[in-house]
Amino acid sequence: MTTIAEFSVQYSQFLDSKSTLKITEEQLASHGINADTLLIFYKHMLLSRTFDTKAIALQRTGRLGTYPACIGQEAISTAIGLTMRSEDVFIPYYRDVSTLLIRGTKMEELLLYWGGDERGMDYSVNREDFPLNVPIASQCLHSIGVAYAFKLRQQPRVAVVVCGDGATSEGDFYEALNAAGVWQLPIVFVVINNQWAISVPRDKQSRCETLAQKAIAGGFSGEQVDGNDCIATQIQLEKAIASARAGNGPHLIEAITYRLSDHTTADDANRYRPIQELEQAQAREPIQRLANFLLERKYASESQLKEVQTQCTQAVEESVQRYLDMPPQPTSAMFEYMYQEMPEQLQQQLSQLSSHRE
Amino acid sequence: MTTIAEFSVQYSQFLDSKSTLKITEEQLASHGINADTLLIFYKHMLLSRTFDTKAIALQRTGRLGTYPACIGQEAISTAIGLTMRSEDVFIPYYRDVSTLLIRGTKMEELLLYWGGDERGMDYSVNREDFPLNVPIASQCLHSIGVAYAFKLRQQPRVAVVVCGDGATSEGDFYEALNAAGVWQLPIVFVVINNQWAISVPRDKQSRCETLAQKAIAGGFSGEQVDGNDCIATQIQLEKAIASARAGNGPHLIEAITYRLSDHTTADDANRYRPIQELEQAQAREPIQRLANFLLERKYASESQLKEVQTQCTQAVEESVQRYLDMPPQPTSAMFEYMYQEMPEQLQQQLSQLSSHRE
Amino acid sequence: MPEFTLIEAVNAAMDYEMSVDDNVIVLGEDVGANGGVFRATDNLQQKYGELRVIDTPLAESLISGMSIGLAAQGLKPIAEIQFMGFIYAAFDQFLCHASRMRNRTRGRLSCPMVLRAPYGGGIHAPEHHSESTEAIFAHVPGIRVVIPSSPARAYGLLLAAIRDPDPVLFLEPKRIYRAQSEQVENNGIALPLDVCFTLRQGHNLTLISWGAMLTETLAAAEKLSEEGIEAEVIDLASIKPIDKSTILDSVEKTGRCVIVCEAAKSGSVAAEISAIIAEEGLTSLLAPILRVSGHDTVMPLFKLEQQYMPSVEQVITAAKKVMEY
Amino acid sequence: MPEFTLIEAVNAAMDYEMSVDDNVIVLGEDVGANGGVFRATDNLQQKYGELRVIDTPLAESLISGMSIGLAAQGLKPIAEIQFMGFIYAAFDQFLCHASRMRNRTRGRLSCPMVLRAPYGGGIHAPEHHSESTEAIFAHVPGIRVVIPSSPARAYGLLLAAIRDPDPVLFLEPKRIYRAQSEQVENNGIALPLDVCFTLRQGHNLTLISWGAMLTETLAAAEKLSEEGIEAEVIDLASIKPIDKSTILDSVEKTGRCVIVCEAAKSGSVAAEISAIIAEEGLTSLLAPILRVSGHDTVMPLFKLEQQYMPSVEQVITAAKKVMEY
Ligand SMILES: Cc1ncc(C[n+]2csc(CCOP(=O)(O)OP(=O)(O)O)c2C)c(N)n1
Ligand SMILES: Cc1ncc(C[n+]2csc(CCOP(=O)(O)OP(=O)(O)O)c2C)c(N)n1
Ligand SMILES: [Mg+2]
Ligand SMILES: [Mg+2]
Repeated sequence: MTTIAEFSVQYSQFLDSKSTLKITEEQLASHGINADTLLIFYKHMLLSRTFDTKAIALQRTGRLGTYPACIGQEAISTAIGLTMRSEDVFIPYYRDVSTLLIRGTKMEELLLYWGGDERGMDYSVNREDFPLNVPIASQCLHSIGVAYAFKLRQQPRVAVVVCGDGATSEGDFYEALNAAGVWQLPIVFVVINNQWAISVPRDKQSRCETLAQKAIAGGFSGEQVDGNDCIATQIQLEKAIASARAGNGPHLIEAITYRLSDHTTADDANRYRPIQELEQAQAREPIQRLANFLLERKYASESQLKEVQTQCTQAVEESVQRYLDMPPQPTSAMFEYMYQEMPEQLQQQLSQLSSHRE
Repeated sequence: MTTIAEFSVQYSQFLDSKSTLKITEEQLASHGINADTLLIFYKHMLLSRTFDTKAIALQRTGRLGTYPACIGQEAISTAIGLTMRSEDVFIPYYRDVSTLLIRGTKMEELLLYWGGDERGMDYSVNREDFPLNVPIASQCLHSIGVAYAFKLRQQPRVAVVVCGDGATSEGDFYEALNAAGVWQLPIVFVVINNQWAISVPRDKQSRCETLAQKAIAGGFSGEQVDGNDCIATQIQLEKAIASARAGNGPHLIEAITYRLSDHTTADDANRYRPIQELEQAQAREPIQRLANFLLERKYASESQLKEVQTQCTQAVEESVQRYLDMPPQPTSAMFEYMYQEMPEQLQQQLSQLSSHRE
Repeated sequence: MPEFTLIEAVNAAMDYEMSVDDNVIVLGEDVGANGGVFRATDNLQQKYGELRVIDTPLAESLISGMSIGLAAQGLKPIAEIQFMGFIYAAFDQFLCHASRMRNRTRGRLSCPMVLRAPYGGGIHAPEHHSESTEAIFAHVPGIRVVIPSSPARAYGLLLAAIRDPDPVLFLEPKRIYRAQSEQVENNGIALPLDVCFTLRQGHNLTLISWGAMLTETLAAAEKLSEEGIEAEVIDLASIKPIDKSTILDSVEKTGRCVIVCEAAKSGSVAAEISAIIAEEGLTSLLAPILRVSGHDTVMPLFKLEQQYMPSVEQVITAAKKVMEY
Repeated sequence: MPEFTLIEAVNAAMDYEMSVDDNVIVLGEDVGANGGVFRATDNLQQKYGELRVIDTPLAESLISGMSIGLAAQGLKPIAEIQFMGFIYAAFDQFLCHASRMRNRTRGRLSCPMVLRAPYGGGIHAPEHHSESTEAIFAHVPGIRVVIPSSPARAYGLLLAAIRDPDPVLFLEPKRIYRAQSEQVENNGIALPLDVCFTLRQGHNLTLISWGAMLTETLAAAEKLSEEGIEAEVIDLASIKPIDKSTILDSVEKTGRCVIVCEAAKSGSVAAEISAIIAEEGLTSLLAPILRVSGHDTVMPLFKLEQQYMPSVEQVITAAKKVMEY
């Protein structure tokens, strides 16, 4: 027997859960990370958290449908948004508030969508980004087509596609990995490992030691990062995106994080999740971790951070108001976007319906 | 960055393409391999080759439908048949003549199937084995259910499932690997890497250095064997099956071989396959390799081997005769097995058809 | 006698059959500790253990495909697809293998599995959570498709589905999961498959529906009755194979038929029913066969879903139209 | 003018459009050097290179799903599924995403893709190689389903499909891939979608069919004509959306209709056509609408496939039955 192939998976954590920086400030600086950029990072995370908290409240009061919050995942989501370029294409799953807001999606657009209105996915800014994606892992294959188009047209653009730990069990996920490898496509796969897929814990989802190693089946590299570490996520994503842009093919990042909320507002995690686990996870969450670091290093003062919160709250409230003020779509909207031109059959159905509702 | 997981893939070859034995005879003996068992191995391989040759001839003369020959793959196919126990369950793809014959499937059953008659899959002996499987990779998921049943009932049985190199690109393949890992099921996955999936060569199918490493995505071990080496295939399969039977979970074996025939009788490999590649592969094929070894070591004489050929030819001819003598199925057969009891609607359709055909 | 909602009846049927038949096992996403996102499998894992009530990895083709292997080994898997919108990845295995195993092995292997899924709209669910594509399955030879419309029928038909020796797709109208409670004797007695249930007698016209839409259909029948129009209401229940005789007999009696379904109109099961009548009951007809259905649009996000789904008024309008014909 | 078989016409249409529109690309299994197992893509890779004519890994969900990404970036993918029997793994992406992208983004993204597949039986192919499940797709809102029945229509309809801004499933009746050659001007002129083609005028009855079954249908019409029965023969061509007016006009004229299709009877496209007539053209009818179709069985292995597929005699019998009604 001879060894014919060897693989390894690395883990990166630069700001640990005690807010201890594990690299030097020089190293930070070499990646362009400093007090200012960290404060921006903090703002984005907090905006996402504030938005989620409000969205849950809106749902509870009947002004939003079922909502899946991103609480706990703000670091990785923000890092993606901040490291992508506007000409890149983002292919989200459904817990990507921070990435999307950074890329230009408006909060009221997200509210419209979760409020049951398709207009929410007609992003007014990031026009080429994909809509939120509910059928688990299916978006991974869309990223193949997007990145293939970049390659075909020799554009230095990158597709970033996100999915959950549960998604790594779906066939579509693997078909995408394999194809990305074959064509050496400019894609960064980000697996948000928040430890749960609704009620199914990570260790029932796969026997793999890491989800990062799934990339080995695609013939390319995968790595783990502490997904609650705003520094590690940024640095490792920067590298992966730059490498993909340079034509070195795909890469997978497994971001270790934790879903601090219920799966959605329709879920009750107490049925399956040990409360201690949640408490332990709370101690590792990204926003307080960064806040502590900013305060310790005197990169920011308590009052500055409070001011950020005030700004976030105000921005969210304003967007909620715009959402609530949106005039409803006419019934015909249901028919109008099925095809570029409405076929006769649909026209007939629409006019029947209209005459009936009159 | 810290390394958190490491993997490697091994390759085994014990009888190389020059028929040189790379382990000692004692080692062979310790695996129960000797002149007698090798001659039996030879017989099975030759029977499969003889059958395939005949089947192609039958197709050419209009007495069989499209046929996918196994020519070149006889060693791994035979090794599977000889290392499985009868109470194990075999889940084939469609190039598994030798395995199936060893397990009891009759040649005339295979001919019936490829001759367009469902009765061919009503194996008279190996009743629990699965029928041949055309939709690529879908059989992998059946093996999960079969092996789960073994586990549930605490039976010391193993499921062996076979697929091609092309199949490793399908979602079903990976979903099966992942599930086998999760439940630590008694399954041996055998990937017959014959270098081609119709016209698509192995390197366009996946960027992976090995297909064996796909198992890493399932959280278990994979290895490569020289699939044309009757000794390596036997020894490594024995180990894998014994380990699965002992409750150590799944394993994947990638058998490196070569499709010496066209994809099927409907295919013309000259359109896409370099002739030199075929010639080189011919020099590594399993039957002559074993014959040379048997002759060199004087485990068998030329005339003995000739006699084996005569026996094989006779057995094939007899089965062809039985196939050709089979009375056809009545038209009603098309209706009779759709449900355990024929629903009224079908009865009505059948009687309409019958009255029409009368 | 216990009072069951439809979802409780589903749970009770599985529980009953698991208790009397060791070969029955349950699998799917979140069916274990969580008891399913709608609680269909509530408590089953506690009762029957993790080996018989299996939380699968998140993979629908796996759920469908492994059930085939389980069934081939003599088990009776009840597999849950969390929402019908996620059933399409399970379709390949169901169509190519589950439905054909008996036929392609001439009966050597078979596939006594049940694939359960909540289906239909009307609960303000997110995208892809409100599908009613039963017609797609109703075209597949070798399977049964069953849809209950009340707690009692859910109980009796699910028992029948589990015991059926062939694959059954069992679609549960989630809009009425908890709409109504009724007394159901938990006695393990199954209802027959392959037959319709006539829920209301009438001689003026025949209303045919299934699943949650029977709510609107029955309400319409009541209102019509107030105006002197007596509708016979048929719960199709077995979508495949369709019980033609009950339908044809009723239409022979009434001469008029309106079919009510939630699915997109073109190619819906309503089309098959209409075609059966046009083929074998044409002479009974005194008026065109109308379909009150969803539109040939995607089920919209929930702000517009009420405009998508057939209303009581639409059923009444159609009924009057055929009456006035 | 070149003489094309149907498969050559398919090849010529793709070739033409690739030559005039750089955004058109071809992908699928074995579409490159091999030119597709039926040679539909013969020579295209040599002409347009490996980047525009892509041999994909063996993965149907990939083929369907990546096409969505390609299309969102403004390309026009023509994706081949090797046989319709392997399309089901591609179904989820096609139904959940391709058909909905325009609607769910209110037109921001769209999906101008074509999914091509050879379909139907009658060529003595192995298991899973003879499917005709077009009805399953015809129920999906947001897509078109198109089936040509001659070289000229294959050429013109495929061009139209490629140019269509929305997803099109293009099913090619492989039994007649090489059955007949005809002169087709390779001039890039498309035929209209969403309309039927009336292949034969007649006033006694309407025969509706599509794909390879038009062979039997037209042959039956010829024989019927010899006996003085003049059938109007309609090639449905656009399976979705269906051109109702041509059908209703014809039935209004003839009063009789037989629908001929290869698919399993229940829930077939024939049912939808029948339902349309029963709903909107009932008063024209002088006789029941008969369906001559495959049975509700799996397409059997090839020894029995002729017993499965509708024959000329069956069409004639049905026609006479409605005539004598
Ligand atoms: C194909 C499919 N199957 C099932 C579901 C129902 N479902 C929604 S979210 C979810 C769990 C997803 O887990 P994961 O991928 O880890 O993402 P997370 O929600 O934890 O962020 C499931 C099963 C779905 N949306 N799509
Ligand atoms: C799901 C599916 N897609 C496509 C095909 C058509 N097809 C038959 S064999 C084959 C290639 C299979 O290659 P591989 O898995 O390497 O097995 P091999 O034939 O080389 O032994 C293809 C594409 C199929 N049978 N099933
Ligand atoms: Mg998760
Ligand atoms: Mg191969």
